[in-house]
This record gives sequence, structure tokens and C-alpha cells, in this order.
Amino acid sequence: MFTGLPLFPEQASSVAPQVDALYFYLIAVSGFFSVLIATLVVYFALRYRRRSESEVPQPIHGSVKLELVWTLIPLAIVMFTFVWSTRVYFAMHRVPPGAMEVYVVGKRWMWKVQHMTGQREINELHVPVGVPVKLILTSEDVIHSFFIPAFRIKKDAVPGRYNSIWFQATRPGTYHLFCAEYCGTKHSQMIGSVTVLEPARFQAWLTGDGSGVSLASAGERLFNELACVTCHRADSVGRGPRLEGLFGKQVRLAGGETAVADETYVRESILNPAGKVVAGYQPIMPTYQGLVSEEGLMQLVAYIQSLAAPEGGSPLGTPEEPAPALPEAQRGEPAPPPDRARDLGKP
Amino acid sequence: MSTTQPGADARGEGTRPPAGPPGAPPVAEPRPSRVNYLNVSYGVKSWLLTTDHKRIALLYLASVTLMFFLGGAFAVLIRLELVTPPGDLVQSETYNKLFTLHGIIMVFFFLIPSIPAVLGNFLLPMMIGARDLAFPRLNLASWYIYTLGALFTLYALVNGGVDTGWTFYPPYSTQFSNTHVLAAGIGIFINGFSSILTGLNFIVTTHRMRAPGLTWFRLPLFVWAHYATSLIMVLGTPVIAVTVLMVAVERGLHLGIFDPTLGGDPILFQHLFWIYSHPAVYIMVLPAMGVVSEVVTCFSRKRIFGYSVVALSSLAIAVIGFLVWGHHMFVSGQSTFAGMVFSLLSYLVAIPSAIKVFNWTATLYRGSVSLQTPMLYAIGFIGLFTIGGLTGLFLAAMGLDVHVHDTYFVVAHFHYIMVGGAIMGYLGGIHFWWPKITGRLYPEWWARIAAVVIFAGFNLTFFPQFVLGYLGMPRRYHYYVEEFQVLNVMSSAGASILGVGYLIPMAYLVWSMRYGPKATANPWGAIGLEWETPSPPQTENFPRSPVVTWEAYEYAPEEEARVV
Amino acid sequence: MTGASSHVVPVRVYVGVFAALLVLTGLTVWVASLDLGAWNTPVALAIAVSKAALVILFFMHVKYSPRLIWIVVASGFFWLAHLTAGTVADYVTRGWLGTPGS
Amino acid sequence: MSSAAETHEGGLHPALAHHFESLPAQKEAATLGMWLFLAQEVMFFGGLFIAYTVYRNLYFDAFAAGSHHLDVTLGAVNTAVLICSSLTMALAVHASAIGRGRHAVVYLLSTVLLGSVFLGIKVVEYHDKFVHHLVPGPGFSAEALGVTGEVARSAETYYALYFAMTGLHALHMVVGIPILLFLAFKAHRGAYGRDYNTPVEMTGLYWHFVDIVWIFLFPLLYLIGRH
Repeated sequence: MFTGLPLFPEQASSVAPQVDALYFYLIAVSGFFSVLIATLVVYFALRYRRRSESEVPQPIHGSVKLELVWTLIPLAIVMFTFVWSTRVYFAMHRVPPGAMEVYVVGKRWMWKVQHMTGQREINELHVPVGVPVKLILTSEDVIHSFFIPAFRIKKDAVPGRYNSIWFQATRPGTYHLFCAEYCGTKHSQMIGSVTVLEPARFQAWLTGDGSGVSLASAGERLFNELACVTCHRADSVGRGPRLEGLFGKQVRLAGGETAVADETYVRESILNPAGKVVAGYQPIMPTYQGLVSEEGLMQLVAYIQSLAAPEGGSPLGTPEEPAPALPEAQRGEPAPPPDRARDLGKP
Repeated sequence: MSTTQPGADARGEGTRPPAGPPGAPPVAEPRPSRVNYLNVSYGVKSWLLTTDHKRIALLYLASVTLMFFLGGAFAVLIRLELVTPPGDLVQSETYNKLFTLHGIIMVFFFLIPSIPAVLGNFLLPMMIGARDLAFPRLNLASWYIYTLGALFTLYALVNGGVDTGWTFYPPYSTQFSNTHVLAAGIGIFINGFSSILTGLNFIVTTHRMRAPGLTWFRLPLFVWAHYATSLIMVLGTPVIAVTVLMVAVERGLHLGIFDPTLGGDPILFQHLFWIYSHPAVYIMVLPAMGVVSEVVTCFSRKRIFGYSVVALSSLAIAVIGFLVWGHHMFVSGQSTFAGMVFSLLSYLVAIPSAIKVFNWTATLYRGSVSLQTPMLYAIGFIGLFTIGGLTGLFLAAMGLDVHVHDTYFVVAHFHYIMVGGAIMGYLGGIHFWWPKITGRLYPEWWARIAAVVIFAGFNLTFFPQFVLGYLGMPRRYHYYVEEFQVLNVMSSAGASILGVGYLIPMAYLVWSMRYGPKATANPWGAIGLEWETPSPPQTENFPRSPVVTWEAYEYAPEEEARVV
Repeated sequence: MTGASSHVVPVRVYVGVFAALLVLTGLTVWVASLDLGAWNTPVALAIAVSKAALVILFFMHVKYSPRLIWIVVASGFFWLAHLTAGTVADYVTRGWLGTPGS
Repeated sequence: MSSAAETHEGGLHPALAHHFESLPAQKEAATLGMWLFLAQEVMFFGGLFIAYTVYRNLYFDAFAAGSHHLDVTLGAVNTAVLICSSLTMALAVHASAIGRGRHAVVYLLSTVLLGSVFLGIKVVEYHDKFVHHLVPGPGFSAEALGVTGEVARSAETYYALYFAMTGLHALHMVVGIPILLFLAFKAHRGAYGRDYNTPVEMTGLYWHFVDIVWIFLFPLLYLIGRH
């Protein structure tokens, strides 16, 4: 009827065919039942239409057999659907080892993307084809949602925590990137594009982008600037736990519990050091709440992650700056971003 | 079988109609000078201070109709804006306020009170043979509370509106939005108590005021549906009330309850919000299911297929519907395990809904089907609710929900349930009981035209949105990318048809109040206590309290019944 | 006097319940000062539940009320417990099954 | 109670509404309605209890720190005061049910008095929080708790919940006291007797419910990590 009327989005990720298969299956199920019900209703309405004003049909009470049939068959169908769809969900969240990590910060009304290699982008994301990419998402202000229809993935960027999801692009091209969680005035303009490149062209893009400093190196610089290195020393004699080889391992906490040293744990430990103290250490670390931006936190996380690599991080020099004073009685109120400060001045 | 109760009066009211041809109205024409609830007293005061459940129902009818057309006006503006991809009709700020107010007004001030507070209020006492609800003054108070809540929301509206979306997600609603969140929140908080008191009144009335002989399994399914709805109202609404209160406190005093920069957790708000707001969907659609059960039986002249299964499935929907809220949070960062549990339970709630649809369909089998207007709406309901329910399966599927969450697919789905379901049920019910409410018949020809126009307009409006959603158009978008335009234009075209469709009944129903032919007590030949009292009824509903000796929907003598 | 809730309870029952409530209040303060490890909260809640049960059964006459009232009371608390459990389930299981973010 | 006898003779008691068959039927409806209202109240407070449960588990240290600043003695005394008021309320219902209107008046007024004592002690406690800058908001400071950083921030969440929960509870008492005074006035006029004391019973249910809420609030707010 309409030329160029699209009905389905492009499939450009490894999970997209799985989601589409589920979608077509559900369309088939829905179509079958809708047509069945519609046909029966229309047929009965015509076949048993009222022929005289005085007719009284014979009453039918019901049928246990039929009730069972239309309880159990739908039940079986939905249980099957449940299992299938949950497996697809798992496939979206179980990140394959060696995935390329990309940090994404949502901010009204833009997406700020940082690659491990240091490239930064705004409202754009360049990824190579055929490589699993793990997105680590957070937000500086309100809840946003990172949505790439062609990849069939979406994840909320929630302030104060990290969410993640992964994808593997399968076709070079440029695709839409949307914010799917309502975030204020320009919600509908918080859009951008995802560019999928052939590996060679991706390499060229990487080198062509002039920033040069990798995320981990930026994190290392910050690590030194904040004098974290005074306590977290590589030679295990510092007042804080050694961070080399820590990332991804399980750590034993003072309370006897354990925690996995993942992105969220590292982030939490920077912002709320007293929360989950590693067994054997004193809770002496001050909070860095308000001193490090969300992007800075991601750089620190990337740096600590790089320390876990077998070859270790780069050797650390002795810092010259003194440790920052304890931010006493600090209420943990980070400096509001400029536009937020304006919002707070509401009547 | 059809025993005349002791003391039935000369007109034979209160007795079961003869087992013979039910087409013939069992009650004689009312005498012209008869006193009824409408003409028993006149003047504004007699309405604003009434404790008669029927008059309160009419107060609600006027209020929710006003709110419906207000919310509808916003919908018209939204659809007009979305005809073109760039936001060229209104500013983004305005657009965001339009969909927020459309949502708040339609959900809290139209859909939730629509069937329960208008039809439920009018019919529930009559259907169980009572003179009034258990607490008539509380009932009137509910209407005033509703009005007060609506006034707060209207205050927010005329002072510049509110732009958080009807979901009020923090931290946007508590720290970032600089619109009238507080006034709108207080409006919803207050309105919640109207809903709670109505539900409380219905439950007590159903338990304590049934006529002698009217056992639970003789109750009309409309009453069962309202009983289940009332449970949700009483147990769910307080949660949203206190949640809105927390948002208001956090916003007003900058406390850290939901704002992460102050130590709160925005996900907790989503839990508390959906604990109420998911069951709220069943507050909207369960009463409509009750209406459909009444209409389908009447216009098939047959007892409903599987009475007890349909009755109990209402309760099952109410109970299970309370335990599925987490399916709104599959992409929020909720734990995968919790997500799985919520997904599983969401699938389970589909079963009682499916059972109802199958039973309504089976009721038509070997019936005496008459396609008058209420039946057209009921059949429309069955079809649209089926589509709405089945697309719910897409959203309960975790792997698929990730893609369609917060897109137009969701918008289309819940409009199929709320407009295709709840409003079709509401209109069907209004037409069905219009003769009882006003004592007048509406023009049948116009009514059928309107029903068909609404059905067609609805599908043209919302079906393209399923496709849009799967293509990836997020909801609440003011600007959108060009490839979505064709479908958006289709949707807006449908909306204009739908809008006209809603104006037609408004016109002829108002007309019929004065010029419509007088209705008999039972114009449809329906079974039910409300049809055994004159149209319109007197203030006490029944000249004498009825005694019930027959089963529900006994259109033909029981002896002839068979079980297939 | 057909309403079961009109049952007249002897005054000594009220006084006995009152005494028990005071004792339990003292008990809960005392128990809080002991280190019971993970059991402090359950014990405190158990005492609170017993006190609430005494008030409901005797002061509020539920012991002498029809079954319907029992159902209303039970479903109120059961429902709250259920909703709490559903919400807490999310927080408790965030580390299970490979939470997003870990 | 002269009107009492008439009910049984077929005359209509003035309190009998037109749509009820009899006073007992009316009372049963009222009782069920009141209990449903209380179930609604459970869910209303329940929203706060859910938030409390989640945050207490997330920020236990902050909750313990915040709790340590509350005065257990005052809390315990207040619990006792409220339990006393529940007793007098129960006795008021009892007295009205057996037709001793004078006693009922005395018990109702005692309940009002005890309720006011509770609120007075609550004011003293709130004042203390105010003095120590523990009222959440721009003036909040966790100095008095001896904690800093994120713990101090979460302690503010604790106090936000503390004030929300106790404030809502106190509000329920503030609503209850005028009702009790009204009942005492009516009882003094001889409105309640053997056949009709529904308002006293219903208010009693409400008052006991308020007591139950406090029975939970006391250990949950005052007694965190006390050992």
C-alpha cells in the first residue's frame, strides 16, 4: 500500500535474530488466537442470531472438560514462551569473555561515550563489527535509557549505579541511538547514531581520533592526582588493600561476607569506603563523593581493571602531593551540574 | 421455581419473570406520574447533598465525562503534533505537559472511577437487592474527595502544567522538573482516598446487604468483578498514596528517599509505584469485564458459560495481578532473578483473562444472539481485549521486552486494554443501562453507527503503533525520525475518526434524556434484580426488598439446562 | 445482641493483656541490649508481632469476631508481607544469576 | 437509655439508617468497614515500611548510628503510655457496651489525656532532633551522630523515614483525639448504651490500630544495633 513503509527494523546484532524469532513466534500465537476468537464470535453471532423475539435457547451450564482445555493449553504455551524469552534475556546479559568495554554516561540531554582506549564521543558510538561490546552505563542526573533498535537492546542508565548490557554488531552501517526513558524537556532530542565499522576501518578510526590517552591511563593520572597511591601501594605495605590483580576477584569483607570486586564494587568503595571494608583493613579511607565526576569514576574503574591484567599496571611513582584532607562533615552533596542548579531554584 | 416472594406488590415487581418468553417485559408501563429518584426532589442542593447512590453515580457520570473530554483534548493535540516528525506545533515543554496531563487525567480521573463509580455505584446495590450502599454518606464523601483531587490537578494544569509523565519517576520528578509536581501529586494523593472509600463501600455492601436468597454464586458477574476490583482499590491504592507523599516530601524538603545523590534509590520508587499502578490496570478492566458478562448473557439470552469459573477468574486476576509489577522494570537494573519471577507470574495472570474470553465466546454458542448496541460494544471489547492481552505476552517476555520496553509498542498495548477494553466496556454499559438510569431509550441506529466508528477509528489509531514500537520509536517523543512518519500519520488519522466517534454518543445520549422514547422497566428482556424495578427506579430501589430464588442469568428454566 | 463483635469481654482480661503488653515492652528493650548476632531483628519483630496479636485479639475483639474479620485482618498483614517480600527479593538477589553490572 | 428498649419493640432507633434491617446488621457492616479501613491503613504505612526495610538492609550502619541518637527511655515510656491509653480505650468500649455511660466518659477522657502525654513526649523528642540538626533537609548535620561521608548521608535517609513514619503516626493520633472528645461529649449526653455503641467501638478499633503501629515503630526505629 505504502512504498517504503517499514514494518521491521534492521537486524544488525547477533541477538537481533533471536529477538525477532521470538517476536514472530508470538505474532503467530497471537494471530492464531485472535483469528480463532474473532471467527468464533462472528460465526456464532450470525449462525445463532435471534430469529424470533420469543425464542429461548436451551441453557448450557458449562463444561469442565472445555475449561480444562482452555486453561491448560494456554498455560503450556505461556510456560514455553517464558522459558524461551528468559533464555534470550540471558543471552543479552551474559557477556562473553574478552568483550570490548565502553563506558556510557547519560546527561540531560546527551550521551557521553568513553572508549577504553581513550576516545570520547558525544551522541555517537563507533564499534567494530563482529566484536562483543559491553556497555557500562550510568547517569549524571536523571534516569535515561540507552536504546539501539537495530541491535534490539536497551538498558536504563540509572544515577548512582552501573548497569550493563552487551551486543555484537553483525553489519557495518549507521544505526539510530535513542534515549528511551523520559528525561525531561529535550528527551526526544537525546538521540544519536551508532556506527559499525569493519575492523580495519575501526582501527583507522581509533588512530584517527587524536585523544591518545587511554581510559586506564587517564584513570592512572587521576589515581595519582587524588593520591590514592599513598595507601593503595603496589608493594602490599600500604594502609589500604593492594589493587593489583584485584579486579574481578572475590574479596573477603570485614563482616565475614564476600563481594566480587566488579565495577559497582569499586565505584561504591570510592564513594562509600566504609561500606564494604576488606577484611584486615581499617575503615580509614575518606569518601571521594563529590570529588570525582562520573567520568572520572569510570576512568578509575578502568585503571583498577587494567591492574588486574597479568602484566600488571605501569610502575607507580611516589606521589609528591599530600593526601587530601578528610572532607569532614561533608554531606556528600556533589556539586550540582549547572543546569541542575538552575532547576533547583524552582519556585 | 419462580416463586413470588411474600408481599410482592400488584405490579409484580420483585418476582422473577415467568419462565416463558423473556422478550416480553415482565413489568407494566410505569404510570406517568410515578415518583422516581430523578424527580423526587429538585434543586442543586438536593443533588449536592444527596446520599442516594443513584444520584451520586450521576454526579460521577458528569465529572468523569468532563475529565474524559479534557484528557481527550490533550490526546488530540498530541496526535496533531505527531503528524510531522519535527516538533512544529507546540514546544517540547508543552508537548511533555500534554502527555503527562493526558495520562494523569485519563488514568486517575477517568478510567479508575469510570465504571466502578458510575455504573458500579448505580447498579451494585440494585443488583443485590439493597436499598443503598452500606455507607451512603461515605459514598457522597468519595465524590467530594474525587472533586477536590481533580481541583488540585486542574490547579496544576491552569498554572502551567506538570511534565514528569504520569509515572512521576524520580529523580526527575523530585529534583529536576520545575513544573507543578506537588499540586498534581497532592491531587492524586487525595483522589486515591476516593477510590479506597468506594472500594470499601462495595466490599461491605456485597458482604452485608445482599437480598435474602442471593448467595455468592447467584450474584451477577458484574458484582463479582466489582468485588475483585474493590479488593485492589482497598489494598493497592494506599501504597501509591504514600509513595506520592514520599515524592512530595522529597521534592519539598530535599530529603534523600529516592534521589541517589542524597542516598536514595530511584529503583525503589519504581517498585512502590508499580505495586499499585500495575493492579490499577485491573481496576480499569475488571469492571469492564463485568459489564461484558452482563451484556453477552442478555443479548444471547443464555446463562453464561462456566459461571463459577468466570466469577473466580476475577478474583484470580485481582490476586495474581498484584504480584507482577516487576515486569515494568526489566531494563531498569532490577535483579535478573526477580525479573524471572515477575515474568513467570505475569504469564500466569494471562490465564484467567484467557479463560474469560473463551467463556464469553462459548456463551454465544447456541444462543439467541441479538446485535444491538451494547452487544456491539461487548463484541468489540472481546476482540480488542484479546489483542491487548495477547500483546501483553510480548511484554512479559523478558528477552523481547528489552527491545519494546518504553516504545510505542507499549503505548499501543495498554491503549488496547484501557481504551479498547475499559472504554468499550464503559460505553457498552452506559448504553445497556441507559434506559434504567434515565428512563429513556437512546436512538439505536445512531448508536450502532457510533459503535462501528469508534471500533474502526480505534484500530486505525493504535494498530500502527505496534509496528512503530517494534521499529523502535520510543514513547514520549516530541521529535521523531522521518521513517516513522507514515505510521504516525495513519495513527493520527485514526485518532480523528475516534474523536468524532466519541462525540456522537455524547450528542445523542444528551438528546435522548429529553426526547428519547420512554423505556419500560426491562427493555432488553434481561435477567437481574435491577431490571425488576421501574425505569428510572425510585429512591429506595425496590418497593419491597426482593427475595431471590433463582440462579444468575436464568433465561430459561433450570430443568432444561444441560452440561456439555 | 446478635453481632458477635458485641461480645462483652470481662475487665480482668483487659487488665491481663495490658500487663502482658507492658512486660513484653520491657522484654524488647532488654533483648535489644544483648548481642544475638543475626537474631536481634527477628526476636524484636517476634515480640512486636506477639504484642500486636494481643491487641488485635483482645482489645480489638477479633478473638470473638466472625471468620470474615479474621480473614480481613490476616489478608491485610499477609498482603503487606507479600509486597515487602517481592520488593526485597529484587535487592537481595541482585548478585545472583549474573546481575547486570557485575 | 430509654430509647434502648424501644428497638426491641419495633420502634426505630434514631441511629438506625433507612437501608438497614436492624441495628446489629448495621453494626456488623460498620465493623467490617472499619476493619477494611484498617487494612487500607496497613498498606498505607506499609509503603513506608517497605522503604524502611530496603534502606535498613542497604545502609545498616547509618541506621544504627541514627537510631543510637534516639532516646530509648523516652521511647519505652511512650510505648507504655500508648499501651495505657489502649487499655483505657478498651475499658471505654466496655463501659459503653454495658450501659455505664459515666464510666465511658471518664475512660474516654483518660485516653485523650494519655494520647496528649504521648504527643507531648514526641514533641520533646522532635525538639531534641531539631536542636541537634537532625531534621532532614538543608539544615541537616550528622555531627551529633559522629559519622561522616556516605554514612552521614544515609543517616539523613534514616531520619527522613523516622520523621515520615512517626509523623504520620502522630498525625493519626492528632486526628483521633478530637474524635474521642466528641465521643466523650456524646456519651455524657447518654447517646450510647447496651443496644448502640458502634461509634465508640469503631473509634476503639482505630485507636488500637494506632497503638499497633507504634508497637512496630518502637523496636524498628529505636532499637537498631543497640547491643
